[in-house]
Amino acid sequence: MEIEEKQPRSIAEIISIVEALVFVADEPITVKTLSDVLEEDRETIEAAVEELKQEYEDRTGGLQLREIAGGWQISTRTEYHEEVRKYLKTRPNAKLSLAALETLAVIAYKQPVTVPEILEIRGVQSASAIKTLLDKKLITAKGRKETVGRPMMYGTSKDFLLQFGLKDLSELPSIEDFEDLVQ
Amino acid sequence: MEIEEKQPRSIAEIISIVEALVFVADEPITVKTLSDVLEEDRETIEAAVEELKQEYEDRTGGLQLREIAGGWQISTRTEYHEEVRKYLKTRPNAKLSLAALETLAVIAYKQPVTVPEILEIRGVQSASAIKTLLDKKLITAKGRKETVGRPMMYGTSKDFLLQFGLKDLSELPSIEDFEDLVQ
Amino acid sequence: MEQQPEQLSFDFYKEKPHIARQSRDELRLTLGKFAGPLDLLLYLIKQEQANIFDIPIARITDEYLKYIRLMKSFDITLAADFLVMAATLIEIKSKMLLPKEITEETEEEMEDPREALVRQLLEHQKFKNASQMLYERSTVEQAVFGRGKIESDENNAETNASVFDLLTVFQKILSRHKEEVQMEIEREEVSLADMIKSLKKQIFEKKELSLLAFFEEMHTRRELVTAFIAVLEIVRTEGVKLMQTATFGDIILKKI
Repeated sequence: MEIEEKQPRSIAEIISIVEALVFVADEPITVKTLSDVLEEDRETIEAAVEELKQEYEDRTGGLQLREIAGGWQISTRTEYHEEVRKYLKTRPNAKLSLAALETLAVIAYKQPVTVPEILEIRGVQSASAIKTLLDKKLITAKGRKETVGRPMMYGTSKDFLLQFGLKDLSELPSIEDFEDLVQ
Repeated sequence: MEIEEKQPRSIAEIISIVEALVFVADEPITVKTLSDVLEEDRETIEAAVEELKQEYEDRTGGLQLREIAGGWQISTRTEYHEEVRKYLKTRPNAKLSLAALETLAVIAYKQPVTVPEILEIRGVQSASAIKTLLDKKLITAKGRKETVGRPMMYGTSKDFLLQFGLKDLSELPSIEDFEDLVQ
Repeated sequence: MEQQPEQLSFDFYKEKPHIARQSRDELRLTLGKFAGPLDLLLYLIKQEQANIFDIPIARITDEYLKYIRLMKSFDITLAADFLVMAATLIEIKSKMLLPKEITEETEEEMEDPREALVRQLLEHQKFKNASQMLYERSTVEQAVFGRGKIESDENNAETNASVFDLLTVFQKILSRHKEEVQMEIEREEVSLADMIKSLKKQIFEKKELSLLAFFEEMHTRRELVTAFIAVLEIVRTEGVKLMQTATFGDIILKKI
């Protein structure tokens, strides 16, 4: 039997494999996963992803490569949403009610946060909004607070990052930034 | 009211939209469909597809555009099948069927619990779901019940806590937590 | 309670509530859907062109109560939170009316009764702005699409579960269980009249009926008792005979 010696891959080859893997992945694929599958170190993968991203930008085709929810994903460009929607016959997603959006904003910025704490900020009972957000998987339970009654704490989910196009929570503008807008 | 005149699209734009549509389609997309969605004639679409195909070939990236079953499709290049297959295999399969999820819910909330007791609650035989959960290491055997037949009792495992992001079982939402939300 | 249906879409700028003043003391509600009492307060403060750090509490309280009365007259069910805020406003107003005895020592400790409310309003305003940012982001995000299914995708009905799914599923099982119990209870409530009717029908159709088989159809003890009484009744009133071919054998109901 012949033992095949593995040739080290060229950077172009690594980029191509990265592209193939990002394409087949159902969810944004992390640099770590890519690095594990290719058995190449993180830095190599990171460089490859960056170059691929640049390539997609230079092409200005129908697709883009972007970082979202902690991983990389290929998706259509926003410019062509009308035609894509026409083909898929989808209407824009049902949007969240004002109450649900406000509750989501409080949870996003104050997580992990309990129902009484949300009430404090919103000044209004938020139970049904929380239920909606749970149903839509935008928030998840994040354990219990070690205080009287051990209330459930809530935080945002990965779907939240996906739906709002965020790389990670640190990409959220700081809540203090919204202060200037008061009045 | 102002009526917006639609600008005729450039060939580059048509190519981009074709790429976006081929990408989002579940099945190979036909020239006819593309022509209908874009409201451009067949010849224009055919030329655009051919140019896009040429572009993919020149790039020699991880993807190819190919004609299959009377339509067009983007797929990974065969050269990288090894890595793609490797990735698809290593993909953590955190997904559970509804039957498995139901069984897991019963075990989580009623543990330690025996197979006859699960049957009693679910009203359905749960043997194969229990096997799945054991395979995925989400549940473990917890000794035998001192009753007729000494049936095996099951409970959730440490992996269960990890996978559902729980510190311990007391962090499972209780029926009361849920009722607070439904009201 | 908060029972707003999910809207398909809304526009932050359009959604602003509007109370139009029709005459000197008549307000007209053109559009008013506040996410909560703090929203209403912010709106009123803006309407009055008041400084949020120096809220003319008497005027704002009056306006607030006017609005609440208006909502009531329109039969809009008011969330308890709106009433709590009304009480808070009235309390602040009365505190502000108290004559101030400013002495050297107390001056520093004297807290403006409006302070807590102002803090809450400012905090709320921040999150309102944040929610607008989220709204805009999701609008952009909805114009982006992922790839279609590819062959390697497993397309069986699988779910990616969270802890709350576990609870929801568990509750569904329990309620399914409850329904089953419910059905048994319903079956128990077969009346004697119905039982006789069904027994008669069976005998007249089949000419003869095994008593054992008939009793075996019963699901509960109460039904069994009813069935037994029905048999006695039918033997008494109708031309039906009880026959037993062997000791301890099956008893046959036979139409004469």
